[in-house]
This record gives sequence, C-alpha cells and structure tokens, in this order.
Amino acid sequence: MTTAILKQPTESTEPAAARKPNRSFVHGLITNKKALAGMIVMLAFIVLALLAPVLFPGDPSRITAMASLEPSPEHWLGTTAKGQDVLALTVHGSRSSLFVGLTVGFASTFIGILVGLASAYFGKFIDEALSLVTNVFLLLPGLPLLVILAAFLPPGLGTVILVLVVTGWAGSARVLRSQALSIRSKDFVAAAVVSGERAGRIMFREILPNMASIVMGTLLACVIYGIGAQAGLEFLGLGDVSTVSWGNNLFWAGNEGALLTGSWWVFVPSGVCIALVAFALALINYAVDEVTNPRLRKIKTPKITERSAAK
Amino acid sequence: TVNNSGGTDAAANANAFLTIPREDMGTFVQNFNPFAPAVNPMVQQSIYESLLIFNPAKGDTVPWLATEWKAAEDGKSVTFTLRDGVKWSDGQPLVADDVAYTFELQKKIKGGLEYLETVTAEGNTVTFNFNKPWSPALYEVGQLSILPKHIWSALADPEKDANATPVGTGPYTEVDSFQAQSFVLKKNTNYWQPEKQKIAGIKMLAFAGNDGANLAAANGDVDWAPQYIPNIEKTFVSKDKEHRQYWFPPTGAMINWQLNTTKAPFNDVDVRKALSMAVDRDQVTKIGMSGYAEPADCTGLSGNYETWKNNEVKDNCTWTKLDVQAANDLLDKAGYPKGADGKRTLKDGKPFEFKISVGATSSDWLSVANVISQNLAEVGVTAKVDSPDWAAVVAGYETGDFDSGIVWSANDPSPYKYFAAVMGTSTVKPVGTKTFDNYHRFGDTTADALLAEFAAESDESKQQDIANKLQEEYNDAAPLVPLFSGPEWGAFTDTRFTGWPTEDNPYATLSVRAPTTVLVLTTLEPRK
Amino acid sequence: MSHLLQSSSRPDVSTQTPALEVRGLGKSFPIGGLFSRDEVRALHGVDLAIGRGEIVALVGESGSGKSTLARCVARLEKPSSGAILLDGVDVLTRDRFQASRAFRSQLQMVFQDPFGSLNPAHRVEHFLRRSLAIHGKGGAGGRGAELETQRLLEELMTTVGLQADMLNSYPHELSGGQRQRVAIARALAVKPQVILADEPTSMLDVSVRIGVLNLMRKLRDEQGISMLYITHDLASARYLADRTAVMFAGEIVEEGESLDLLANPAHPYTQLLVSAVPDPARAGSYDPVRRAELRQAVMASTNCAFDGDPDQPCSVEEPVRHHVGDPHNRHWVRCHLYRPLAGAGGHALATEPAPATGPTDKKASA
Amino acid sequence: MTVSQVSFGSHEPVLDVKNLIVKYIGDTRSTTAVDRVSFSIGTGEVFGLAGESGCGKSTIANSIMRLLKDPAKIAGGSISFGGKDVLAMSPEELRRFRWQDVAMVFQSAMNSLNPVLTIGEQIVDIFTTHAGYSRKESLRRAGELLELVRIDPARLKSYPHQLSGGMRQRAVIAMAVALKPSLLILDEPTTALDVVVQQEIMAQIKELQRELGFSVLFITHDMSLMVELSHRMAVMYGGRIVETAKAQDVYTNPRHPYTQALMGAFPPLTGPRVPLTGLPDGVKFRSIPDLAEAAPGHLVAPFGADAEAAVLEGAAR
Amino acid sequence: MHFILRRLGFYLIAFWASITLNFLLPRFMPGDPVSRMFARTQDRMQPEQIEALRKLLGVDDRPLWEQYIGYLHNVFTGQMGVSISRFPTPVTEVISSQIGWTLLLGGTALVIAAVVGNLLGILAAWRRGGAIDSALPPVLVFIGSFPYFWLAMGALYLFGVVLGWFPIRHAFTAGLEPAFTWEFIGDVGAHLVLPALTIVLVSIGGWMLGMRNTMIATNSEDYITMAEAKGLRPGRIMLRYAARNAMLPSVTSFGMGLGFVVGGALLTEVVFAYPGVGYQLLNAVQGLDYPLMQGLFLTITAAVLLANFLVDILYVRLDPRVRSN
Ligand SMILES: Nc1ncnc2c1ncn2[C@@H]1O[C@H](COP(=O)(O)OP(=O)(O)OP(=O)(O)O)[C@@H](O)[C@H]1O
Ligand SMILES: Nc1ncnc2c1ncn2[C@@H]1O[C@H](COP(=O)(O)OP(=O)(O)OP(=O)(O)O)[C@@H](O)[C@H]1O
Ligand SMILES: [Mg+2]
Ligand SMILES: [Mg+2]
Ligand code: NI
Repeated sequence: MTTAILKQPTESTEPAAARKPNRSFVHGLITNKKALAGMIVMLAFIVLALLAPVLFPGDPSRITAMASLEPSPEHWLGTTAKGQDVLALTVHGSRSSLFVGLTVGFASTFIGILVGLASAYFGKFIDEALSLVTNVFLLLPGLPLLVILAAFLPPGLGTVILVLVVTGWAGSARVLRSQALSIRSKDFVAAAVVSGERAGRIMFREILPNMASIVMGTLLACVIYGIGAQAGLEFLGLGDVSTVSWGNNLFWAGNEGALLTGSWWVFVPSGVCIALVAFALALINYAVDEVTNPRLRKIKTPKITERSAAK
Repeated sequence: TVNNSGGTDAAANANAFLTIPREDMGTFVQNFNPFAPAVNPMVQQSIYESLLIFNPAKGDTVPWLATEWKAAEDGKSVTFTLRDGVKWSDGQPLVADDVAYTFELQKKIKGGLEYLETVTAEGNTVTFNFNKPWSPALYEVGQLSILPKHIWSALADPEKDANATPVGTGPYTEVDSFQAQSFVLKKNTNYWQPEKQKIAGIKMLAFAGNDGANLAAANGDVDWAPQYIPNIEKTFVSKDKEHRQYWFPPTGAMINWQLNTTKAPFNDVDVRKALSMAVDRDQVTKIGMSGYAEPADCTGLSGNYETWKNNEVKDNCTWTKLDVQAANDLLDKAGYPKGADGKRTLKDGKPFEFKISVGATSSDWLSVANVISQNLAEVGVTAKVDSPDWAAVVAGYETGDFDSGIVWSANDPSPYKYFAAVMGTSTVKPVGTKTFDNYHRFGDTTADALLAEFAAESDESKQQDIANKLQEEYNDAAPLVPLFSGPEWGAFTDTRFTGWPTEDNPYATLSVRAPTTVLVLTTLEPRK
Repeated sequence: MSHLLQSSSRPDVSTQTPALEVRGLGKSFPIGGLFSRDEVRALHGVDLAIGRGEIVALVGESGSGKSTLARCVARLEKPSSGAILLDGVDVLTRDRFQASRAFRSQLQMVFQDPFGSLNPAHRVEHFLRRSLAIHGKGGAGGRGAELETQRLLEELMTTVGLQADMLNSYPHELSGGQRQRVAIARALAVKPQVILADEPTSMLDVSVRIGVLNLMRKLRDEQGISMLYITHDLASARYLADRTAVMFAGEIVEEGESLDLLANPAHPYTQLLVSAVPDPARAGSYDPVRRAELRQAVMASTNCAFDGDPDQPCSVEEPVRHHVGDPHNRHWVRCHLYRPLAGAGGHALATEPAPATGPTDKKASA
Repeated sequence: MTVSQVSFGSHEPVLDVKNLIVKYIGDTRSTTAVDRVSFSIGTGEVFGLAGESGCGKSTIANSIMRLLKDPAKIAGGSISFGGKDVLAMSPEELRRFRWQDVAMVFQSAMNSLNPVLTIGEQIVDIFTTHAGYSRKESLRRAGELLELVRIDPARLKSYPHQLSGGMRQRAVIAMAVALKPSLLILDEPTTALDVVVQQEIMAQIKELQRELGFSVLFITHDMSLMVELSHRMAVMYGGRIVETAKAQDVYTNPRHPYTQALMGAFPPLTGPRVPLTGLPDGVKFRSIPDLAEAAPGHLVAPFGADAEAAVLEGAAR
Repeated sequence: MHFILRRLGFYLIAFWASITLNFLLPRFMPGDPVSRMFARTQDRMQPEQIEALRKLLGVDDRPLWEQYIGYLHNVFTGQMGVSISRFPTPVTEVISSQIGWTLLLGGTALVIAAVVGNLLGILAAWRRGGAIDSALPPVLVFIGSFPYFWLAMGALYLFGVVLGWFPIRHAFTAGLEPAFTWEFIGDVGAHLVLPALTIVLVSIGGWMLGMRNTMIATNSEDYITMAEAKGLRPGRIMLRYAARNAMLPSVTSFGMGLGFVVGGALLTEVVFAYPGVGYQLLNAVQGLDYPLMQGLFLTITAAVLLANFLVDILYVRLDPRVRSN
C-alpha cells in the first residue's frame, strides 16, 4: 500500500526510541562515568557498613590493644589513644553515618516532596502558607539552630536525625516546589484534572514521576548534608557521644589530641571516609544533572559517523 | 609565636610576661568582678588575696594577709590578725574593716555562710562569730578574697559592676592591653612583698577548648599549661625534655560513681559493693584519665585529704579492688541471679539494666563511663552510657530522677563537707525535691552524730579521730562508688621562668585556679 | 470527489436546550501578592451557547480570554460570576466546590500543546484506560471486563485514526498529530457531550493540521458531539465551525454563521482580524493603510452609534446586541465600542500610543 | 548542480549556497539536519524557505551566519556571500561579516533580546563595535532606527520586558537593518505574534526592503504569508529541498505531494468550503532524490506516481 | 517598589517566626543556667547560694506568655539583657566585641570564594572542555566534600604547627594593640589566611559549579546567539550578555551566604580559636546562657534577613524584570 517514498512509521520501529523515558534516565546514569565511580564507592561503603558486624564482631569501641599504636599488620589503621582499633571504629562508624545520612536524606526529601507537591498542586492559600513556612525555615541560620536544638534535645541518633531534618527539609522543599510548579502548569496536569483524576493521584502519579531526576538530586544533596552536618554536630560534642560514628571518631580524635600526638591515623580515616562518601554522592548528583541536562555533558571531540539518520 | 624565643636571653626574660592559657573561655570580657558567676582568670589568684592559703599538695597552711589566727575554745569564733603594711594597689592600706565588709558583701550577694553571725573588726584583728560551734569555717572564711571597702562600698550595684580596673592587694593587678582574646596583668606597685614580684606580668590567652590550648603548650607559646593534655609525655614533654615538666598531684576532688539509692537495686549495700568490685579502676584511670589519676580506696577520700586518711581502713580495703569473682558471688548471694544468656535479673525479674548519666561535654568521664559499662558486662550487668547535656544531667541529679552518674565531690581543706554531702541525712531530700549535694540521696544516722561532733571540735587531733570513725562508717555503708582522686592538672616549661612547684618541692600545686596560685606567682623568677 | 461541506445534518438548535450554555461568565485574576487587591479582568459577561452537534469557533487575538473561557467552563478555574449550563443544568450550583465526575464525563477538553498534555511518564494505553476507569466506562466488571476494556481501547484508537499497537507507545515516540489524536481519544473515552478544544492545531505541523480538523468534524458528524473550537486562525474557523464567535478583551463582540460572519464582518475588530489573514487568493486586496485606519477606529471609538436612540437601548454602559443582516444567520454584533477593561487583554492593540481622539469610522459601526 | 537559478534584480547572487550538509553529532547517532541543499539569492530578492517544523530551516539560516553551536557541524558544501567563502573566514573576519553583511531576525524576539540591558544599549553595542561611533552618536542613530520601525525613541531606555511582543520584534528588526546589510535573514519573525501585529510587521519589513534594497531570506511555515511576500521560494522536507520555483508558481501549481499538503493546510477565507486533506499522520518521505526541472524555473524532487493515492489512503484510515 | 514591599512583609513575618522560635527553644530545656554552671565548675554550693545566684541572674519564673511579652518588648527596644555566663556584661557588649571578627572572617572567605568561584565558573563555561572546565571541578568538589572542621584542623596542623607558616590561633597576635597600622593589618591578615582558606576551599567548588551550570544554560539562550550574530567581541558577549544574566542566581546565593556569615563560621572559629560569635554561641548554648544565646540568634537572624533584603534590592537593580511585577 505504500510506495518507495511514503512509509508508515510503524514499519520502522527505532529501537532507541522504544525505551521508557525513566529507563533511559537510569541507562544514562549507568553509562555515565562519574555516576559509575560514585555508585561503586557508595556501594563499597554500604557493603562495608552491612558487613561491619561480621568483619569486626563485638563492640568496636572495646579497648583491644595498647594505646596510640601506629598502623601495623595487626591493626591496619593503628589504635586510638584509648587503645581501640581505628579500623574497627571506622568501619562501624560508617553504619551510623550512612544510616543518619540516608535517613535524613529520605526524610527531608519526603517532606520536601509532600510540601512541594501540595504547594504546587493546590496553589493559592496553601501555597502561600507552605512557601512562607519553607522560606522562614530556609532563612533560619542552620548551624546555629542545629547547635541550639541539638543541645536541647536528649542525645541519641533520633535527635540528630530530627534536628537535621528540621533544618534540612526546607531546602529540598523549595527546589521540589519550583519544579512541581512548572510541571503543575503543564497541560497534562490540567488534562488529568479534566479527565476526573483525584488530587492525590495527580500529585503522585502524574506530577511526581516527572520529577524523578530532581528528586534524586535533592535526595543526594540531603544525604550529603545529613552526613556532613552530623559530623559537624558530633565534632562539637553535640551528638550522641556513646555511639560509634565518623563524627564521633573525629570528636574523640580531637579530644585525645590525635594531631597533637601525631596520631594522624586516628584523625585521617574518618575524615576521608566522610569526604569519599560525600564526593561519591556529589558525583552521582552531577551525573544526574548531566543526564537530564545534556548541555552540561562533557564535550567530546566530534566524530562524524556516516550513519546519517533515517528520515 | 613571639614568646617562642628560647631561654637564653636573660634581659628578654626579665621583661617577658608569664603566659598562661585559659582553655574554657573563647574570649574574655573586661570584667574583674569576683562575684561574677564566671570569674575572669587571675581575679582570685593575683588581684585579690585571702587571709590564708591551704596547700593541699603538702597539707599545710600558709598565712597570707593574716599572720595568725586563733579559734575560740568553744569553737564558736575565730580571730585573725592582719599583716602589717599591706596596701591596696591604689595605695590605701588594708584594714580590718575591709575584711568585715567583704563578708558582709559576700553574704548579701552570694548568700551562704549561714553559720556566720557577725564579723567584728578591731584594730588589726578580725573576729568571726558563729551561731554554733563550727570548725570547718576556718578555711572557708580564711580563703575568701578580701575586697577594698573604700571602693566597693561606693558602688550602687556591686554584683553588677564590671570592675574593669580592679584594686586589690595581689602581686599583679594592673590590667593592660585588654582584648577579647588576651589580656595582661602588670605589677601592683604597692605590693606588700615587692621582692617577690620578679616577673614583669602575666598574660592570659583565651582558647575555645583544650585543643587550642594544648597546641599552644606543645608549641611552646605558653609557660604554664594548667589544662588536661592528652598523652602529655609525648605531646608536651618530649618536645623539650630539658625544660618541660608536668605534675598531676591527686589533690582534686574524689570522683564518684553515684548510684541512686532511692531505687532498687542500688538501695542494697551489697549491690553497691559488688558493682564497685566489678570496676577496674586501673583501666578507668588509664583510659579515662590517661593514667594520671589515682584509683580510690575504701576511705573514699581523695589525695587532697591524704593526711586525714584512716590507714587501717585503707590497708584492709576490699570493695574498691577489682575482683570479678567476688563481685559475681556477692551479686549471686544478694539475689540477682545470672540468666542463661549471662545477664543478671533484678528481684522483680526485670533485667539488671540501668543508665550511667554523664554530661556530654565531659569527654574524659564519658570514657570512664564507657569503661565501667564494659567492666559491668563481665558480671552480667548492663549499663548504658547516657550523655545528654550537663544541665539535663544535673537537673536529673537534683530531683533524683536518674539511675547513676559520675559526679565530683566537695573538696575542702577539711573533710567535713565531703562526708556531710556523702552520708549526712541533712543533705538528703526526697525524690522530686531538689538537693544540691547529696544526689545519690544516702543518709546515715551514725554518720550524722559523728559529723556533728566533728563540726564542734576545733582540736585537729580529735578531729582526726572522728574522721577515722567516719571513714569506717563509709567503708561499711559504701554510700557510693568512689573511682579516683581527681588530678590537679599542671605542666610548665622553665625556658623563661624558674621556680615552679614540683613533686619534690610541693609548695603549691600547678593549678592556676586554686588559692595556691598566688604562691607560684610570687615564687617564679625569670631565667637568668 | 470534492463536495461542499454541509451543516444541514444538524438538528435545529434553537428549539432545544443547548448542550452547553454560558451565561454572563466573568473571571478576574488577582495579581500581586497575598495582600493585593489588584486584579485582571480576563472575562466579562460572556454569553455563549453551543447546540447539540454544533461546532462553535471562538476566535480572537492573543490574550483576549479564549483559553480562560475554556478553562472556566472546564472548571479548571473558578469563574468569578455567571452560570455554566450543561444540558440545561447549572453545574456551578450543582457541584459547588469541585467538578463532579458526572460533569467530567459530560464535558472534556483537548489542549493546545500535544507535547504538554500527555504525561511523558505514561504509555498511551494509560491515558485511555484511566479515562475509562474513572468514569466506569470500561468493562462491566467481572471476568469479561478486561477483554471489554481492551476492545474499547482498540475501538477508540480506530476512531481517531490510529493503529491499536500504538497503545504501547510512549508519547515521545509519537508525532505531534498522533499525540493530538491520542488526546482526542482520551476525551472521547468518557463519551462526552461537549468537547472544548483550545487551539488543538496551533502547535501541530502545518501539514497535519487539516487532518485533525477533519477528525473533529467526523466526530461531530458521527457521534453528535458538540464542540467549542478555540483558535486564532479565522480560516480554520471558517473551515470547521458552524458558527463563529469573536472575542475581544474578554467579551464576545460578534457572533454568527461562520461563512456569513467572515464574509460580512460587522464589528471593526472582526474586520481588522479578517483583513489581517494572509490569503494569496486576495493577494494585494488588503491595504496596510486601510488596516491602520481600522485599528485606529477600534482603538479610538468612544461612543455608540445608537447612543440616545430610544429604539436601541445601547450605550457605553449598557452595550447590547444588534442583529446583522438576515436574522436567519443569527449574526449579531455587540456594541462596537472598544472599552479598555481594567488591564485585560488589549495589549496587542495597544502597541502604539493612539491619539486620544480619532475619527470614528461610522461606516464600520454596527 | 546543473539546475539553473532564476533570480530577481541583479543576476549576481548575493548569497550562494551549494550542496550544504549539516549534521548534529549525537552521543550514539548523528542526524543530518540539512542534506545537500543548494539555493541562491539575488540582490533585492525575497527568497522564501518553507517547510514543517524540524526540517532544517533554522539550521540553514544559522549555517549562513556560522552560528551553529556544538553538536552541529557543517559536513559539506559551500556558502559564498558576495564572492567570499563564508566557511573559510577567520574568527575576526567572521565577526565583521556578521551583521554588517548579513543580519538576522530570530524566531522569537522574546528571547533574542538580552533581558538585563536596555534596548538602547543593545543597539548601541552594534554601532560601537562595528562602526566605531561614539556612544552619543550611536544613541542618536539608535533613536533614528527606532523611528524607522515606528517606535518612540524614548523607548531606548526601556528594557525588553517593558515592550510588547510586537514592539520587541520591531526593535529586533531595527537592529537588523542598523548597518544596512545586504542580506537579511528572517527566521519565522512573526510566529509568536498575533495575526494583526504579524501583518504590520511584515508590511514594515516590505517597506524597509523597498527603501534599503536588501535581499531577504524569509523562513516560515505559513504558506499563505510566504506566497504573499516572496519572489521565489523553496519547500523543504527532512533536510532536503523538495520543490523550488517562483512563489506564485508554487501557489497555483504545487507539484510535490508534500507541497500540496502544505498548501492544503491553509483553507481559504473566501469561496465555498471544500474538504481539504493534509498529510496523514506519520506519513514520511524517505530518500528524497535531487531536484529536477518540471517546468521552467520550477524544480521538483521526483516522487512516485502513486504518491497522491497513498496520501489519500493514509488519510482515510 | 511593590516587589520590595512584598519582600519586606515576608521578612517581617520571618523575623517574627524566628524570634518566637528563639524565645521558645531555650525554655523547653530541662535544667537551668545555674545548674549548668555548677556542673561545669564542679563546685559544691549551698542551696541558698544557688537560689541567690538564680535571682541574681534573673532566671525567670513568670508564666510563659508574660515572659514572651516582656521578651518581645525587649527585642523591639533593643534590650537583650545581661549575659549569664559573662555576668554582668550586657549581651550587646559581648556580641559587639566579637561580631567584627566574625564578619571579617566570614566576609573575606565569602567574597573570595564567591568572586573566584564565579569567575572560574564563567571561564569554565565559556571554554567548555578546556583546562579549567575539565580539571578543576572534580578537584574542587572533592576538596569540598571534606568537613570544614577536618580541613581546618588539617591545615592548622600542617601549615601552622608542622611548617609554622601561619599563626595558629586568634585574630591577631596577643599583645598587639588594634590600630590602623600596617603592622597590625598585616598581622590580622596573616591570622586570617588559614581560617579563611579552609572556608574558601570547601565552598568554592559549589560557587564554581553553580555558575558554570547556569552559564552553560545561559549560553544556549537566543540572546547569546543573537549577540554572536551581531558580531560583538567575545569578551563583551561573555561578560555583558552571558555572565551578566548567569550571575543572577549567584546573587541570591550570595545574599544567603552573606547572612549566614554571621553565624556560619562556627566550626572554623572553634578550631582556630577565632574570637567570633560562632564560638560564643556554642558557649552560650553549653552554658545555657539564654540572654546571650537569644541575643546571638537574634543578631544572626536579623543579619540573615537584612542581607537577604539588601540582596533583594540589589536584585531589583540587576534584573529589570522583577521591577515591574
Ligand atoms: N492565571 C492568570 N493570572 C493572571 N492573569 C491571567 C491568568 N491567566 C490568564 N490571565 C490573563 O487573562 C487574559 C486572557 O488570557 P487567555 O489565556 O485566556 O487568552 P487567550 O485568548 O487564550 O490567548 P492566546 O491566544 O494567547 O492563547 C490575559 O490578559 C492574561 O494575561
Ligand atoms: N542541538 C541539536 N542537537 C541535535 N539535533 C538538533 C539540534 N538542533 C536541531 N536539531 C535537529 O535538526 C533538525 C533541524 O532543526 P531546525 O531547528 O533547523 O528546524 P526548523 O526547520 O528551523 O524547525 P522550526 O520550524 O521548528 O524552527 C531537526 O530535526 C532537529 O531535530
Ligand atoms: Mg490561549
Ligand atoms: Mg526554526
Ligand atoms: Ni452599539
């Protein structure tokens, strides 16, 4: 029924186009070198955190050896001034740090999603009110507030998490709100309303899936914030000193004068771990940016392939 | 870095200031009011002086603004004779009225001294009259900083005055180049012992924490390091073995692990003793206090009271020595059986579990608590370290809403207050009512009688006898778990100044906050 | 093969309740912040009726309030005043706060941007299925339901001229015209009586526009669906719509049978619009000078030709409709006055400062 | 190319594009946006380029000014302007060539003005860079330019957002003729505007063209508009030109099915209502061959004989 | 103007919210400053003494709402009371004696980081794939991943202690008289290097990448293409057209940053014993010094709000578009 020059497109299904948009996002991430590096590092830390009780059974803060030993085959990262094994502390520390980071990340992002979606979807008074609250929280000086809050609530991971979420959600809410707002104004939302969909379904099934990358970016940024802020709080002695975490390791290192005594091995591992995790997350985050915004991608030297597009 | 000039240049040393860090004040404010809740450094050490100085390192008492004193036979008064020729830094002479006025002001502003009825000044003597026989008063009144009446009586609101240019009798009173991060005190030109003002002045540096102060000490930027320095041999002494020394006499307060005796099972003396036996004090001091503290014994007295100790009690000590076996046996016997999982249960069947509360900022005590917790695990008892803010911890202590905690104790020249706060019923308040010293809420009537006797007795040797009995009572009742004598931190470098107190020459401790500090200030001299 | 397009198959609208009727609809948007009282009047007293199986085109310049009208009728915006009658029922009083599902199943909307109106995260099937599910138009439940739904889906696709296997495609895999067909299918799924189409072709490639228009006509002819066709393209309005209404600054100023209206525009604004349409067939017929004059007339006229006429109660305050030509054409024009409405619309005509007073083109007034 | 070109005015073409190929290099695959396109524009001639969205019209315009950004690459062909090889110009030559020789009015005036600079500053920029006038002199001339497009010179101090769409587009046109270029490229200069304003702008351009005598490359997909305005036109499809002839010829006698579909998309405002058919959805032409002369000056890409039938069949489904 | 008024209204609400929070927070805490002080000094006091101290420090027993009204009154009359930990120094005096240093440290670091970061971002985006664009971002992001205090301690130890290049504490050498002499200014500069450097190092990556990304987005705007078509000189396009537009988001972040300067350098101040309000706040919190804490929080919040407001005004100058709506 067709001639040589007229063709129905269904006959030439292009394999590249048959992909789901979300899957191409994931595919983009997997093939992005930055993301790959970041994910490998993160994965390593997560595995380490999960395996910690197996690798170093028992209480990691147990005193097991002479104090302030340099790294040796017995204690790969030496011991603290109290005689605790630094490697055990570092490995176990990842549990609390990652846990807090991830919890804070998920919780802040979740609140951000709720606030952002509600704000954008309902608009008007709800939006005004929610934006006001968000902006007020944004303007509250974070670290001072953290310090004050952390001092007032009973210590414990719960408090740290609560405090970090309280100070951290507003940033994600603002980002997510503005994204949700721009999607809210898209016609497909109006179309869903016209077809009779209910509010909840529109927010979570129509708007949210289109924010995947920004949600992911916010999540990563929140996790980074959580890990860093936890470390800062704990370093100031405002965390739960009795748990083992990277921040607390550094707190104790400072307390025991690790730098003063030249015990760099007590001071360095936890700091580097924090940096590595944050760096890995940042890499993934930038990769997300690049995948969703191709303009940011690294420019390759153009190589003309003779396979011109089949028009 | 300017002070790091080495110790050869005698002329430079003669002009140098004795540099001292203050590790817990990130910044200074120009407030030299001794009534301020957080008094600036050196106010009570080099600006104002007291009638006498008790030196816990040697256990002796040095007459200072008073040359002598005498307690009345009935123990209801004590009379001090003031030193002649003492002048305030503005040139006015120190008179007995100044002393009387100081106490009037003290009672008005800060309260306390409720036993003190009147202070009468007569010529160069001052008499303190009590409303009951009260021997512990001597050191309390004797060590209070004396203020000039002619200055303070002119102030409308003495407790709120910043007292920016203080007038005192001390060796270094002239405030100079005051900045938030440092200030200098220069010589008092009217000092009563000018031959002892051998250094040019004192320079205080503000630090936001031990770290900075320790760094300064390690770097040789300060002459005197009165703060806790971790691994001091390595971080401080080893950098200049010839000149640097430290000395941590155990003259601080006794640090106790106190158990809330209003709660089961801590109301059981066997439990208290068993828990005490389970604690490895060597490990506690080694890890928690870097090995600088001295483990406690059954007298419960710290090194400050070395001369008061009952040697019989001390030598036959059982429950302050590590003995896991005995601890287990005692707990078994007392009815706290070990379960199959190795954990003990209480009499009501609940697990033997409790919290040890310590303020979050006291990292050393946190380590102590952690060690105790580890030790207790050996006898099947679970102790969780709880470290909220100090204010929350203390609030719990005060109202009796806590399981156990690590707490300091009174540290006076006489052991009266110590024992009164540890076992006196007068200090016990019901749970819910605030108490300010006997947090563990333990009262013992036998101890009450002994304490009353002690207070009325002014003869030292008789006091000693009573103190011995108090220690026996303490040994029996184990009101709390003594851990170790708090060390008095102190280190110095003698590149620029010599004449420091040491273990061999303990004329004072190396504290910069104790009354004895002035003794050091008046002894040091520039290195020649 | 070519034949004249007839609108005779339509039932006589005048005797029946119109499928959709809008009475005195007004809409103001608040501008400024929470505490601001300023507002933009986007619609003002709009009356419009669409008979069963009738296609009415709504034309007008950008910002004249066409989309606002559609969105108000679709209840995406809350009108400030007026009534919307669907099949004679005042839906604004029936469901006060939110449009009911019954309302939604009677009235559907097709949006301007086919790239924006289909959620890129879902497959074509999703849109249709949801529409069926929400309004219970799928299978009757039970075991046969799924089969029935499947059949309905395929039927829908065929109706709009798409192949059933496209159900599994994502919107980004379709061309603009195909997407717009999906959007129409989605509206059709609930078997509505009225479809509002807001510039359904303006974002499409020129070559496929006519196809979508033809589809709309086919739906009207075969299913008797009434439509409001919003456009600024007079030619396509003429091509598709039975009647055409001209909107200007939030008001409908002229309305009539499409052919008649475009052949004899009565309102100066309509004349201006008609003259601006490029049409090679009339090449050279338009004259920029004349158009500039027209513009001036529209901008500057301040009084009504019938003002003071006792037979015609028309005045600046109270503009009324005047019939134009043969009453059978139902061609009327509202008082020709251009009255600037509190900031609404009119900006396109206000690009140049007009002289305060200008000659009123009497010939052009109704 | 063997095809003879007919141009209006002088027979010396201002612009000569030969076998232009432009590709967009993608990560995984590349698209050829412009494929062996040739045309030329004579002095004073208005040349129209029509075609659907994405067929490569803007790409051609951008290639002429060498404005193509990164993934795009000119993969072949030549562009010569007044005898100079545009593709061989050095950056400095290119900078001078731009705007002095060829100026361009972009698709959307909304976005082609810098939002944070006043209109005046943006016009002055042109004079100070190219003509070396002083600021004062430039401002005076900028005022004159605005008058030329009937904008009050007081508007020089306005920011773009303070002007209406039509005014902005006119300001851009004023800028484009500032240096009296010999070629003006109009890339859909009115699509974002209202019909009425659109007409005025087009009238203005015509007037300016008559006055200043520049050649115009006029890009649009509105066939009616194009037929009205241009002397000669080309219809593009998928990066290729499928038909080129005098505008009237294309209007009265479109040969290629695609051109026919385009023409059909614009129903007339007069006469009876006749059913029209567009190009059915998804119908695509592939491997379009080179143009061949169908009538004098009327070049059409050959297509299959049964094309029309197929088109209709597609529409009927 | 309307825009500014709106923002002003918002800031007033935000200010009210934060002072209320500021009022409530300390009062939800168990314990009081006296017991805290008592715990820190590890002193035994007589109950009467403690009571006297409580009275002296004005620990409030009034009902909460009465305290709140008194508090609001004080806030608006600028009375922040007397510091408890520094009794009897007024809070205003404690703050004013230190805020200068905080501003110096935070301001210097912020300005350097923002200016250098943004310039690097502009250059990186302008020369996509060039040396700056490919080498710097990963390095800066990596450095930026370290916690502030960790870098600060590392730098302190390395450059201060081991190498001895820079002073390791305080804002200037103890004993030097603050004066406008080269000696003093040089000394302050030397003391500023390490703390400022650590802040700059940690934050510069964010500035650079932010700028780079907006700049890349801006570069593909039509008006940039138009500017190129106009044959303008590349430098002019980069600065007047691209960077001028791309800097707008940076200005907002700069406002935020400027506000947070007042309270933000807490960790750095603690490590370098820099006499600023950040450390003071920590101290006030730990000493339960409500008046000082509230005073500081108030100052910080007011600074944040003021800075943001100023930036809003600046923004109006920079972006003509917000002027009209
Ligand atoms: N949400 C809103 N807030 C404020 N004003 C609005 C809003 N929506 C529309 N308007 C205003 O209402 C008027 C009518 O807008 P509308 O979108 O209905 O015009 P239109 O005729 O559809 O134009 P176009 O042809 O460009 O689509 C415009 O002046 C517009 O500025
Ligand atoms: N940056 C780009 N990267 C990849 N492909 C591109 C890019 N820009 C354009 N293209 C492709 O090049 C082709 C031609 O685009 P161009 O913008 O020239 O079309 P156009 O004819 O101007 O369309 P319109 O009428 O929509 O303006 C399109 O198929 C488009 O997909
Ligand atoms: Mg519209
Ligand atoms: Mg284009
Ligand atoms: Ni009229």
